This record gives sequence, C-alpha cells and structure tokens, in this order.
Amino acid sequence: MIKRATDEIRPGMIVNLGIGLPTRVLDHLDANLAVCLHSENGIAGVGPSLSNNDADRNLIDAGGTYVSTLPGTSFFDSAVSFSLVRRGRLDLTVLGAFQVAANGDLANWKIPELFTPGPGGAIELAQKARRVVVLTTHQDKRGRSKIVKECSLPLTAAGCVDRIYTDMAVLDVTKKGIVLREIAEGLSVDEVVAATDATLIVPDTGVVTF
Amino acid sequence: MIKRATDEIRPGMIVNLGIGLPTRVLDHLDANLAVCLHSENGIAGVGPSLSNNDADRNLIDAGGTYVSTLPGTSFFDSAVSFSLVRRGRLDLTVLGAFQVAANGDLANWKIPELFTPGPGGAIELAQKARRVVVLTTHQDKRGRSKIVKECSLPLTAAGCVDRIYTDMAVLDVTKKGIVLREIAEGLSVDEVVAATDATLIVPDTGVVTF
Amino acid sequence: MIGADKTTSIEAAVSQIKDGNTVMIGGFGVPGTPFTLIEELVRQGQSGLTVIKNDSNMPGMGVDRLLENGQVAKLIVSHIGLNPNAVRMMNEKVLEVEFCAQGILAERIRCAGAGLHGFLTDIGIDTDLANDKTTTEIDGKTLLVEKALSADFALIHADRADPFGNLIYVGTARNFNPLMAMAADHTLAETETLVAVGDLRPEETHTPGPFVDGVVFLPKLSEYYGVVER
Amino acid sequence: MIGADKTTSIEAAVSQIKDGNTVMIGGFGVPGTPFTLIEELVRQGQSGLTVIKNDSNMPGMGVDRLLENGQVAKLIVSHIGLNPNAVRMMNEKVLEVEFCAQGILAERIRCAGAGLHGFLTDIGIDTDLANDKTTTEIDGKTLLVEKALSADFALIHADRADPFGNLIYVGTARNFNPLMAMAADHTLAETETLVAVGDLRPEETHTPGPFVDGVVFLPKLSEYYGVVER
Repeated sequence: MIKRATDEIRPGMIVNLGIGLPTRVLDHLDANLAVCLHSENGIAGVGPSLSNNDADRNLIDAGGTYVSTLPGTSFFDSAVSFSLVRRGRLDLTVLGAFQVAANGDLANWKIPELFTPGPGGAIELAQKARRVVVLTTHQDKRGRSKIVKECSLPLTAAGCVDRIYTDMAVLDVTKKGIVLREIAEGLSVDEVVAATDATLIVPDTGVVTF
Repeated sequence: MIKRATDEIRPGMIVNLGIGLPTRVLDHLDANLAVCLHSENGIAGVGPSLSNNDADRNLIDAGGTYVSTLPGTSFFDSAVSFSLVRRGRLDLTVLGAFQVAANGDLANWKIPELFTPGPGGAIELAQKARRVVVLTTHQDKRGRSKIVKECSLPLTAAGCVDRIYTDMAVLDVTKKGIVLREIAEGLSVDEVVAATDATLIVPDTGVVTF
Repeated sequence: MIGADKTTSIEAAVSQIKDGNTVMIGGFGVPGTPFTLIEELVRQGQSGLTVIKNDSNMPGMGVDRLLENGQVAKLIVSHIGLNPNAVRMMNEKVLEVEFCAQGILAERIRCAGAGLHGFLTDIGIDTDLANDKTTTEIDGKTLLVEKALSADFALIHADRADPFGNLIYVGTARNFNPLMAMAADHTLAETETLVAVGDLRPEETHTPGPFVDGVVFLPKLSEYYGVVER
Repeated sequence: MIGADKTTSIEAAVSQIKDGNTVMIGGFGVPGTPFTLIEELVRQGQSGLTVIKNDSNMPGMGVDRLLENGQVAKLIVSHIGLNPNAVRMMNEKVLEVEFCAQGILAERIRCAGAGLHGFLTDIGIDTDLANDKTTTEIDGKTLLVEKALSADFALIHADRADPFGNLIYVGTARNFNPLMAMAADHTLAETETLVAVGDLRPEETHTPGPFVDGVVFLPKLSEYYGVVER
C-alpha cells in the first residue's frame, strides 16, 4: 500500500509526509522525481535519511529521523514552516489515522484516557494542504475498522480527507460517501466491505486490484 | 537643542531616531558610546552616514540617508523591525512633531487637506518605546506654538511624550502638565511662557539655562 | 531533485497580472524596490490596480511611474511624504489612499502570508486610523481587529536567487520583500544574480523556494537602482 | 560601538528565574534544545514552573528532566508522544498539559514577540481545542481568537553568538528558538561558539542582539546534544 501511494506524488509538488507509515513512502519514490518534501520542523527539500553513523545531530525531520539536504534545500523557523502550510503552498500531505469517517473527518491525535500524543502539526496539515491523503492499516490492532461511519475519537480536522490508502483498499472520499476504487490482490470486494465499518460505494465500472 | 538632546542617550540603550531633526542628534554623539541605533527599515546598529560617493545603494536608514554598518550590526525584515519596537525592546525614541499637547499627546503625521505624509513608523514608536522624546522647533514656520493645550491635528499617539527639546526650552510632560526645566541662553522664562500655547509649570527650584 | 525551474521571461511573468488586480510591491525607498518588474507593468499598462507598498517612492521612479501612468486606483501605504505627486493625487481625489502604521502594514501582509485571518493590537487605537475598524477585547483590554492583507501578485526584488525560487536579500533591501513573497497568490521575483540550485546555503535563504512562482533574472540594472542624488 | 557585553555565567543567568515563572524552551526534539540551561535549572530547582515547548523531549533528557524533578506545574506543548513519562503524568493529573496545534503554538509565541495581543484563525475550529476559546467574525467567517503567549524567560540554544546577543542557528535546530527569543521578558541563550562582535555578517544573523539579555558560552557539549540511538 505504501508503494501504491507513491502515485500521489508528481513532479513539481511540495509534499509533507506525516510521521510513521507516511514517511516510508520515501523509500519507494524515484530519487530523480522533482519533488520538494517539507517537514514541519523547518525544512523544504528533505533529502534521503541517514544512519546514525552518517547523521548530522542538528538535522532531523519532524519524526526524528536523521535526514540530509539536497541542492536547493532551505531551513526556516516553525512560524515560517506553518505559514507555508496555512497559506496553501502545500500540494499534498500524507497522514496517518486512528479513524477516518465517511464524510472525510480525520481523527489521529487523541484517544481519551488512553493515549494522547498531542496534535503536533497534523491539524494544520489536514486543514490546509490542497490534497489530504491518509495512509493507514485498514483495521486497528484489535481488528476494528479504522474507516468508520462517524469518528468516535476527537477530530483532527473535519471533512479534510480526499483519499485513503490501506493494506486492503484504495478509497476516495466523495460527497456521496466513500467509494471503493481498488482492492489488494487476493481480496474480494465483499471481504473489504465486511472489514469496513463505513458503508462503501462500489462503482458499477468495477474495482481494480493493486 | 540637538546637542542638548544627546544627554538622553546612555550606554547600552537601543534607540530610534526619527526622520529629520532627530537624526541629526547623531552628529553630536560620542562615537565611542555603546549605543545601538535602530532604524525601522530593518537595521539594529546603524553606523555613521556616508556621502553619495561612499554609499552602498542597498543600505539606507528610514529617512533615506546612506548609512554604514558597525561590528555587531544586524539586518532584518520590516515585521521583525516593528516586533522589536512593539515588544518593548526600544529604550528610547526621539521624534519630530507638528504638535505636542499638555497631556503628552503627539501629532506628527497628518495636516488634513494640506500635507499628509502618512504615519510611517511613528505611531508604533510613539506608543511603544519605553521613553518618548520630542525634538522640534518651539513654533511652526508661521510662529504658532507647537506646544499646545490640546492637539488640533489628528493624533499619532495619546499621552506618549515624556520630554520635549526645542530651540527655546527643555520641557517635561508630567501628570500635572508641562514643566519647564531649562531655557535657551538669552531667553527669559517669561519669553518662553509667552511663546507657548500650553500652560507651563515653572518649578520653585528654578529653571536652568542651556 | 527538489522541484521545478521557475525562471521565466519578464514579459510572461508580468502578463499574468490583470486589470483590477491587487499587487504588493517590495522595497523601502530605493533598496528592495523591483524597478524592472514595475517598468514592465508600466509598459504592459494593466489598469485599475490596488497597490500595496511601504511608500510611493520618489517622483519619476518605482510606484510613481504607475501613478503617473494612471494605472493605480488605490494605494495601501504607510508613507507618501517623499512623493509630492502622490500627495497631490490624493488631495485631488484621483487616487484613493489607505494609510497603515508601518509595522501594522508589515504585520497585515505577514498575517496573510502566515495563512491567518487577522490580528489584535492596541497600535493606533487613539488615532483616526482606528475610526473604521472593529474592536474586540482580550482580558478586558480593547483592541483593534486588523485584517490580513493578501494580493493577487507580489513583485519582489532579490539580490540572489536560484531557479527553485530560494531568495536572498542584502542590506536594507530586505524590508517588506520576504513578507510579501509569502502573502500573495502569485509571487514574482526579479534577481540581480541567478545561481544554480545548490549554490545557496540552506541556512542563509531568506525566502524559501516554495513561496515563489516566477524568477526573472536582471541581466543589467537600470539607473533607478543606483545611489539617489539629492 | 554597538552596545553591552551580555555574556554571563550560567549560574547567574538561570538564577534570575523564580518559582512560579513561565519559561519557554527552544528545540524540536534534540536539535535546538538548550540542554545545558535546562540542567542548570534542574540543579537550581526552581519549582511551580509553566513550561512552553514544542515537545517534552524523550525520557531522561531536556524537559523530561524538569518533569521528573517535579519542577513543572503546567506544560504548554504540541506533542508529547515520544515521552511516556509526560503522558503518564498527564493521565495521573500531576501535570497540567495544554495542547496547541504546532503552528498555532509557534504563532502564539511569535505574536507575543511581535508585541501583538492575539490573532484570528480557522485552525482547529472543528476540534476539542476550540472548546474553551472565544470566537469572532471577519467578513462573515467564524474564527478562533488565539492569545499571544509570552513568558518571563526564554531559554535558547544557538550555534553561534556574539557578546551583543546576535544569534545564528544551524539546520533544524532553528525551529522555535528565534520565535521564543523575541517573545519573553528575558531571553537567555546558550551558544556552542562565541565569536567577537563583528564576526557575524549582518545578513546572516537570525536573532538580532536587541532581543537577547544573556549569552552563555558552552565550553563543552554534554552527550544530550549527540545523535540519539534508538
């Protein structure tokens, strides 16, 4: 599914990859693709990640990975970094999720009483990137669907998600609801529908396998 | 009076000198005094002014004079420049005036229907510098007192002025009104009082000559 | 690779500006004013513009060229005292002028660049400039609501740039340029020197490339950029 | 000459902080975190502090050292996910935690540094973070009022500094440091390198000297500053 999500990233884009799974999209990206990766701790032009041996102690991405620069990289403070996000200069963000709802609501910062890491940069990324894509396992560790009718967890942002990539499917959030676009090899449409809390729209034109 | 005003400037201060007469305070300042001159177009540490022959075309103060740098000078954008002013990092500003009122009101940006240069940085300097000193001729070109009971011109800032230096006198703005501190050599107290629209408080301790 | 090559001809860059657009123009006096972009705008003649700039330059140069060519409907500015033409046009009511305190003008532009909608301040609260503004309270203190000031285009002057749009300013030519570069829908920068991508250190860049849409190299500087004799 | 020599001993600098003070601390993860100033604050033991920082570092370092030493009453922060101690203390209600969206935290700090009182934004409007906030309208759009966030002290980590307090940051160690350096009543900066006044170019300075009150030279960096093994 990570490889599948690389299609989102096109030449000339400014892109922010969230902490965790989304960052791993990098590993599958063509190194010659003319794309500018933004990290909210103050870089435009994040270069390949480095091992601890090669690391610069002052150069990490927002997830704490040691990274490098590229020709054209710039550093800036946290206010400029989020100015870039809120002013609409970010073409795409790929985020993780606790839950995504049928209307595009995203929850990924707070599980009350259990685990509240805090919002970090996710609220602004989700609200202001021109395109918001979620990359997540289809179900949580206890087998519950993360694609839900309505979010039970506190929201990160309302109606923000455009597309979801999971290990089971590729889904588009539309005004009519969530449309099943693709399913993983070896799965049937019925299996994906059964594994999903939200009602899925299966187009008459059929569903591709990835 | 310009020379007299140099006493305001003490070691360690951050100081902004307004366009016109106030800038000329520089000419009378000890070059070894440890003072940091701020100019609102984006410099802390304005160095001596330069002739056109020696000028750097990209280095002016807010009045358009070609200036130089000093060891320790920094350049910044206009937002940072006024952050410094509004955050209270400016110890002193010396400003020009159309009118100063008995309560410390200052008018120096607009003469309706006649001449409206605009406020420039004066509103923020007047409102936020820790000490606001006015350096001005005592009367305008038509012989009218600039030290008035109440400003008839639109205000730059209310109750902001601490002290006034003119060609006739040094005056402190206090809660009780304007106190005459010093008079220029060759003038009598009565002459200064007569040349002033605002009521002056003449202290029992007497008035010094400068 | 980091991204697109944004270098463009000055004709193509400026031709994106349409009649009635709002245009922010960097500079404080001569330093940082994009005279060449302005001259191209004079040549192309777009009209009914709202211009946002710190000052109106001096007669015969910069913004004054747009004023005398009748292209400006409204000027949002902090100071016009060095341009008698602007003062006269305002007094004759052929030019609408909106004055802002200089730092508030800078903040309104920055506010738009930061993707925020407005800010709250006590600056100007006892002046005429407060007359038509909404007020609100924080902790019992009355404050003016200042609105973010965006634009269709920003015209920027840089000392150095790379094709990705990373910009560096020198001396007091920085002023409003980095603020405006972030605030407009489309940011066009002219540059005295064009270097290869990778030739600017990541720490020294003042305006990051993602904010910039077009980079115009100036092979030659006109006399406008020189030391002003007065 | 430009001004005062602000170099000071770390003991004298940190001893100005009093019980109950609000302290902003630069850094995003390890880069830019002033570990040495924090350790001195641990050693001196001021208590009841409100700490403003992007994150709570990882266990055993930085802000966590203040937490485990019981010196922090309240934490204003955007993310604590990498510090289970902070999460536990919050859940056990021995630590009050106020979460801000990261860019809003940055802007609230910057807003104080800019001498403004607050700003208006739609960020977080559909979330729990909007619950206790005032709203207002601009042009019919409902916006949250975010208040400026100042502090008694800011603790800053610089790569290079001169005695006047001009500061330069490297890499991603910049983050919140230049914002906090402007926002507090008293700004204390530790620096890896101390150069003579005049050795920093005016264009490359990130934080101008007038914002800084004390400069502490670090003759040696502790292991906290190194590459994190995980």
